[in-house]
Amino acid sequence: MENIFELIAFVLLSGLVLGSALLVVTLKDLVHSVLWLIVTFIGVAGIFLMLNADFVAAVQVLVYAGAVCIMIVFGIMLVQRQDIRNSNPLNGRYKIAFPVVGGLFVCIGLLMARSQWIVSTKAVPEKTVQALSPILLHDFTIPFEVAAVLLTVALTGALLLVKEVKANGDRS
Amino acid sequence: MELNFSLLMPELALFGVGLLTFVLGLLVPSQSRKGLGSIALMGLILVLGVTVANWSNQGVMLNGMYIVDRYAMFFKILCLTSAILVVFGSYKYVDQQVKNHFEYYSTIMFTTLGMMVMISAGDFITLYMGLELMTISFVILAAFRSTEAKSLEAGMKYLLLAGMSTAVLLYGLSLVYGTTGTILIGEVASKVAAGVDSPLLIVGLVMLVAGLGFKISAVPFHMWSPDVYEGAPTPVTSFLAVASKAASFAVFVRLFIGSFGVIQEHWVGLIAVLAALSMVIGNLVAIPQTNIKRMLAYSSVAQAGYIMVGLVAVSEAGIKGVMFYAFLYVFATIGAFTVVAAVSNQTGSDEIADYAGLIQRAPLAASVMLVSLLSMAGIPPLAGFVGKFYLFQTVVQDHLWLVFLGLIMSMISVYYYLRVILVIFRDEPKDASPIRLGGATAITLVITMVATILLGIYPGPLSEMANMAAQSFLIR
Amino acid sequence: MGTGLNPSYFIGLSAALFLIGAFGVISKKNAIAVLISIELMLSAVNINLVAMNKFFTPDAFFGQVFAIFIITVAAAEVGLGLAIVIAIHRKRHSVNLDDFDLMKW
Amino acid sequence: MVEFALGHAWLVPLLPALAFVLIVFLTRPWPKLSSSIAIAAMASSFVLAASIAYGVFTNPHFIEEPLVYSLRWFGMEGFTVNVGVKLDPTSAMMLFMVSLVATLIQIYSTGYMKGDPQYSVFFSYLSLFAASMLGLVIASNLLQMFIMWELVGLCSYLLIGFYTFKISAREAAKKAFMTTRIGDFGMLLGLLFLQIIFGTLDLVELAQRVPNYEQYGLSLGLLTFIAILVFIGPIGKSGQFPLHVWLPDAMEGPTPVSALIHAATMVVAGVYLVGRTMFLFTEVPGAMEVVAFIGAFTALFAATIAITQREIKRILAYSTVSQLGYMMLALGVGSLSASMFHLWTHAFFKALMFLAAGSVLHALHDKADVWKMGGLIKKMPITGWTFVIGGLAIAGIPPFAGFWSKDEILAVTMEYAQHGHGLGYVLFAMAAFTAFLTAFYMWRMIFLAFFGAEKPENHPHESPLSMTFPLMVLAVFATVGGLIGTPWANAWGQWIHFGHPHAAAPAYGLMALSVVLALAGIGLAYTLYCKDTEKQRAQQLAEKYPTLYKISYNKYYIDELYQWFNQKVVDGGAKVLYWFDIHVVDKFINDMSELTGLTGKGFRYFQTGKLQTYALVFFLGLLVITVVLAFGDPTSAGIMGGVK
Amino acid sequence: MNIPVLTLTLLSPILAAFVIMFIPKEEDKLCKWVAAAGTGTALLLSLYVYFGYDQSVGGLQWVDFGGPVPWIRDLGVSWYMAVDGLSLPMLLLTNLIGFTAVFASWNITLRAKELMIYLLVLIAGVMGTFIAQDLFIFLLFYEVVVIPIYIMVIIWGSSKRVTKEYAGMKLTIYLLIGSAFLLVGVIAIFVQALQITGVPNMSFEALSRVAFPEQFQIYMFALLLIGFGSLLSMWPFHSWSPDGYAGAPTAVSMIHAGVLKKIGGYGLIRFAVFVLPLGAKFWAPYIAVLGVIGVAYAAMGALAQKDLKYVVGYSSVSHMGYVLLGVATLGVVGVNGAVANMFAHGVMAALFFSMIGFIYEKTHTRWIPDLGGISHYAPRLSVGFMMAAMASLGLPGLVSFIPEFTIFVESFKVYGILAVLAIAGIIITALYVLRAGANTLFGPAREEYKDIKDIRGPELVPLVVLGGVLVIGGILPSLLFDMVNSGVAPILAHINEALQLGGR
Repeated sequence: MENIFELIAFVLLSGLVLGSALLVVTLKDLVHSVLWLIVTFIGVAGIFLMLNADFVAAVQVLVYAGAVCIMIVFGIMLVQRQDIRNSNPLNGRYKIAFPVVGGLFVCIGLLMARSQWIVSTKAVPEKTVQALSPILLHDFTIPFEVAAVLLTVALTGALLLVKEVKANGDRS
Repeated sequence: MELNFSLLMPELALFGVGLLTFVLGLLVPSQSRKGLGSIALMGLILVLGVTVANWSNQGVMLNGMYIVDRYAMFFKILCLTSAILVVFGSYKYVDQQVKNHFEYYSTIMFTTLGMMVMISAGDFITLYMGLELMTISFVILAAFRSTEAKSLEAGMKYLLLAGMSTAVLLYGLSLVYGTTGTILIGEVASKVAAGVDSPLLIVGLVMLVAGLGFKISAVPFHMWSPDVYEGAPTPVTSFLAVASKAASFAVFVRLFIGSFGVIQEHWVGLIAVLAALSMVIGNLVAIPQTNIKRMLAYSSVAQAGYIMVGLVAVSEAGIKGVMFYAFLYVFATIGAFTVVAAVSNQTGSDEIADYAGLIQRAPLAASVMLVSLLSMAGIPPLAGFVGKFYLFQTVVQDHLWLVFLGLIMSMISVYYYLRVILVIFRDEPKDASPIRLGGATAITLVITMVATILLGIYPGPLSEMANMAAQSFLIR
Repeated sequence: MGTGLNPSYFIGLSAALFLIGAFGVISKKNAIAVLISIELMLSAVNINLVAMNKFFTPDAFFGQVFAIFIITVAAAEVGLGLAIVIAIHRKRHSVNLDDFDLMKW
Repeated sequence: MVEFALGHAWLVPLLPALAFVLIVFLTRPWPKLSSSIAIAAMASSFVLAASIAYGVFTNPHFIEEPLVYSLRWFGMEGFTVNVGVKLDPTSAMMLFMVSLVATLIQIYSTGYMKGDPQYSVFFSYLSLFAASMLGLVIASNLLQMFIMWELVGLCSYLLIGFYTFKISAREAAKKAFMTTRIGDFGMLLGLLFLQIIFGTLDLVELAQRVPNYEQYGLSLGLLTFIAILVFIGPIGKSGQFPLHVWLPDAMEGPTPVSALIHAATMVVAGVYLVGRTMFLFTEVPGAMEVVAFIGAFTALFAATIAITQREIKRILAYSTVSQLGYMMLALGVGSLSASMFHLWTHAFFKALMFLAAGSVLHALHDKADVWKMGGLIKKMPITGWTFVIGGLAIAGIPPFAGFWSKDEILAVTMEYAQHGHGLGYVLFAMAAFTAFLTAFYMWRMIFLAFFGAEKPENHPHESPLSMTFPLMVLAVFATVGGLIGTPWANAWGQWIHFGHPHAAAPAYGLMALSVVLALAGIGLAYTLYCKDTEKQRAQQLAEKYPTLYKISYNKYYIDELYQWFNQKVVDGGAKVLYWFDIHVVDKFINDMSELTGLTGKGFRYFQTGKLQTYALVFFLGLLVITVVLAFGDPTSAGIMGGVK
Repeated sequence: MNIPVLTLTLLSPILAAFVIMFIPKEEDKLCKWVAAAGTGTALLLSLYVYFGYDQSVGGLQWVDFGGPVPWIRDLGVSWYMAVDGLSLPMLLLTNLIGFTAVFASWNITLRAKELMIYLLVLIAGVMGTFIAQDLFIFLLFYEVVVIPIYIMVIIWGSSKRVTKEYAGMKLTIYLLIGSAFLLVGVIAIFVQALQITGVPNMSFEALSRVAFPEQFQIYMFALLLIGFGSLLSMWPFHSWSPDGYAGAPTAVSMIHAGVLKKIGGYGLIRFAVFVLPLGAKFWAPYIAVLGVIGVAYAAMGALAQKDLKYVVGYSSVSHMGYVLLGVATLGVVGVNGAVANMFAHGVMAALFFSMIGFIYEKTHTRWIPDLGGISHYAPRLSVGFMMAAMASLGLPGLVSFIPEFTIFVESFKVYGILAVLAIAGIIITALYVLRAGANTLFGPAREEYKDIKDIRGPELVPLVVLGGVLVIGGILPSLLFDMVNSGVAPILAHINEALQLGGR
């Protein structure tokens, strides 16, 4: 029974994700595509939930649908002074790009169809967060620390670049 | 299971000094930041010392997530050496060309940290984090002269393309993870050996090749490199050309020979073809270049092709060849780029035509350029020749055609190197004013030149080192 | 057997999303749009990872952890990207990637 | 002294060589000193040669077993060369003759070359020339002989081209060298054959091995071929028929050189070589016939040219060619002694005539055309009369030297014919007719130059003693030199012969015939060129048979033929090949590099600078690789099947 | 013999170069004298070695440090400097020409300091190839010479039919691509040997003792032949040679035509033939054919030239044809001839080029029709020129005749009619050489050259030294031949033995 529900849920969610994603890459208006991007991310979060990865889903919603998109919107506001209507056109390459990605999709699809899966029978423990935290903080200490460094570097780097430009702007 | 800090010493030390320079950069007022470079240099040398001291201190920690073997050590030493040379050789350039460079040195150190992490990463996550740290820092470094349109453009290109390629790499990793059910490189090896062999694994492999091929700038994933090399500040370019390439090769070898060695028949052909393409296209396109940085960029594409030859021979000898070549490539490339930096620092130009009469303006720089270029071309008795010998010797029996192509191409490459030499040696300088290198740069140049010649005439010790490293790699 | 859905569904989905993103990367003029497309690709990867995690290593959370790391890094990357976009826009008064070809050939 | 000389025969060539070195490196600035050194060296080697000759001709066993001593020159497994000395009557005679003539000519040159800026150089060349000729004479080994042979060629090149400022001299020298070089090529092949088949080039060993050539797996035909190859060398050197062209042009050199080259040394080298290798030729009658015929033909051919030439030295040159033909003929019919005898006599009278001609030119300031001379004998008696003696000798009037030798040749030819060689009679006829022609053109020249009316514009004067003294000496030899070979007491034949000594009863008929022929020739010349002072008849004859006259005067257009061949064929071919080299071989290389460069340029423009193009290429590459690996690559079949 | 004489010989030019580096560039005379001293020392040392070599014993002698010094262990490379009868003449030749080349470039004042440095490096490099008994070291020296040559050509060269840049680039790239083939062969041979014997060893002896399979030998020999052949300007790989020599400055032409080419022949004998006898056996006829074509073709080419340097350039191609023919006989006499001919041609070509260099210096042209009557103003120069000319047309009494003759003897025995074609080459050679010589030196004295100076002082050194060698070698060939034979005989013995083994 629940298989059916899951299937329906999956179809709806994936339809949502893919549809919005398509809109993201096709719409002419940048702000609109950002909005649709949020929708996509939420859909993805839904998928995560289906795959009972609630913590990841949460992070997805918070970081992506929240922070990232806000950042992007700010960014857009900073750079898009002129008409927002036609801020996000396609360039000439999509004529070639489409067959290429289509071809890749076909390839992957074919190969996937030919591969059979040995699905493990175990179920995912319910309390993912409790399970995740020790792993993150113990097994993956090194990546964790690295992530910290990375964030610092990225942050200061971003600051540097922007600040530099401001100084530059003042000069000019 | 537990963290073994003695194994982590180099990384920790680097992290420490990186942080130190970073903080100092923030605190010290901008007019008195001259000393920062020297501090960074001291720090790096210290880290190098630590690393060398830990040469025989091997081990695996966190059940295989972090591998510290001589192989990793070798590449770490390589990266640190190049970092030192870059920092030391570019004092003057940084002072004059890079505005508020307080973050410059710390970023270079963090880049190096990222490399070291990815070199000895034992699982995909660590690998990815190290790679990403390296990439992000390089984006910043490339865009560092943010008053220069070119520099910004280089940063932009590197950021977007690197992000894309990383996504592809990740997709590949995810597929490998899916098909083998593990993210530990060691376990992947055993799973594959056990016969896990699904069509999607091939797609995963292809995507890994693409992602890493981007980093080592192998054709057809190389196209970013000329632009970024040209736009980025010259020391960054040399660092990018040497260290990130070497680190990526380390990962490449670890993944493909370490994990997928058993199913080599699926990818060896692919790598061979890519290597051939890189040699051909890199060398041919370098011929018409007029900007020396672009020329060197294309030649570095070709160099990547040569190094991949060592990958084609899935063997200890091949790994050894890769390591040896990567190491001597450090000196040749950094030598050349340091000269470029010094010259552009004075003349403000990277055009080959502006190197006219360099032999009279700066004999040392000219001779270093000569030696470096010829070493890249593989002319005896310079290091490049020995390196090529080691590399090609490993595939001569199975892929003779590759050896042919490689050697012919390296001889053709002499053509465009000689065009530079022609300008440097024959022409009379437009203005005869001598080019002031500055002590640090001069010393760096001498070091690189001596190393290049010495490795060519007496490669014994280094090759012994590479041997040990390669053996340690295959023990597991 | 937790679900009737087998991994293929999710892999298919992620593949589609991934390639849509790729399409965007290749064929959008606006730099920010390209950044967005890269994010699409990354979340496709995440779907993959999480699905794999569920189906193959439910007890070890490799996939999920991986996904978390990716998300983190992606955020940082976007930040940096936007910074560069802003900087270059200040310099060149354009965000159209096709305008940025000072260096070619 | 004699013992010493015999033991140190190698000194004979060495002394002049030393003189050469001395002059070149030390005494070049001081002409007198140089010339005296050269003459001293030459004279002393003449003394040595004389004593050698004495030693040889006083104990007969030299005839059968020559005195040979040699030392290893160089060698390796399977090919060793010894150089040494081979003394037998023939070489002794040659040594004597060559050194004598050379000495005289050097003395003569002191007068003739006086005041020439290159005076010392000239003497150094002369010494070197003499040295190499003497070396050739005593050589005990064909390779050694060949080397000296080439050195002689070099010296003749230098001497003919001595007046370097004259284009004509330069060309003549080149021509001489090239023509003889062609001959040497054939000879070299012959020598190689001998070396490879018989494993040695030593004359003595060859003489033992060649006769039983079957043991060396050699057919008569091949041996004949080898012999003819060897003979090509002499053809070039001794100016025999196809390769005679260089000899007349060699007149461009100073006259003493002409004398040296034409009379004594270079040209007879060929004859001498054939004489040395008689053991080879006697094995192969076919080759002998070739030699004989070429000799006879050359004799006649040159004579017919000589009758219409105008320049005094040119006439002499052609007469030389013709006389050499005689010698070859003699060899061809198998008589070494006759040929050597003629060589001996010819050396004296020809040297005499050349030197005399030289002194004439000296007097007339290099005006060479005999038609512009006349009555010189009054102003320069010694020159004139010695010249006349030479004329008598060459025409074959007894008892002058030429008569005996020429008569001997006619005799052996006739004998040859009688021994059943049909060809012999033809040869004899040719030789006889040549004798007549010789007398005619020689005396034509003499009458024109020395008798008849004097030309007012000439102011001749007798030459200094240094020049006339050699003339007189030579005149003596030209007169009495032949008496050692008279049919009644043929001492010559006893000593110098190959196989059994040739002893036939004196054939009075033949003698009579040759005398008659000679007188006829002289008479004709007298009637045409002396009796009628205006030379009407001669003109009329020339106009009567214009073609004949032209052909003869233009030497049968052979020079033109070679000219044409050289310019059109050789140079043309060279140009064609060079074009090929530049436009095919080289162009291929250049095009390859061009192509490489273009390919580079082509690929370069993929690099549009547009970031997304790169992304596109990236994914394109990804697609291609995936397709190939997953669907194209045979190794991935297992993959396609899923789990192995 | 504990003093490493050969290494010292090798080092003396390098030391001189070092000294020169610290001389201010204004002091160019001093630089030249130092260079002369360095090369002179090398010459004396090599003479000492040459006459100290015990021919009765033969084999490798003067071994430095008493034997191979391990150098790169995992490649089995060792510092193995020794000489035998094959390499000694080449070593002597190198130093003869090196020494004279310094004096031939005596009048160059443009950046003389650099010139001398490159020249010395070049000489050292060439020397190394001849005394190294280890394949790897041989290769190191084999290509080190290419770059100084390029630099010298582009700076001090002269542009005629082609620009000097083109000439230099062609020279370099051509030879390098040739050497690429060579390298492939070397690597393959090394790996194969490693597999057969199990111990890496790169010394020529060791490699020669390895029994390579016949097919392998045939393929590899082809590669080596292309490599060495292009350096030896074997037809059709010759087209770099005339242009290169025409573009190069005198010293480079001397060294390149004199010794560098000979490395090709030397390598062919020492390495290709010695290590791969079966391959040599297989390819010998083809080599002979190419050699003969080279002889005739290049001789005709030289006939069509108007530029003195082109004449000599083509003539050197043609002479190398003889060398190839000699090697192709694979017989003691022929190979002896080939080696001796390399020596002879080296001396002759060097003298030729130096004299042409002087003519060019003094008259500023090499275009034969513009020249003429030089001998009236510069007799010594003309003497040198004529000596070289006579030597190149193989005049007996000069060094080059006996070698040619020996080559003819063997090749005529082995290849018959083919050899006849080669021998016919002497006629064409005589033709073009005499033409060039006569038209340059003789003929009416010209006004425009009336104030040119004859060579004198240091300029005489090339004439005296090289001319002396020409004559001595011609009169006493055994000086050269016994030495060569002592080196060649054992090599060929080894080859024949190997051939018999391979035959069964």
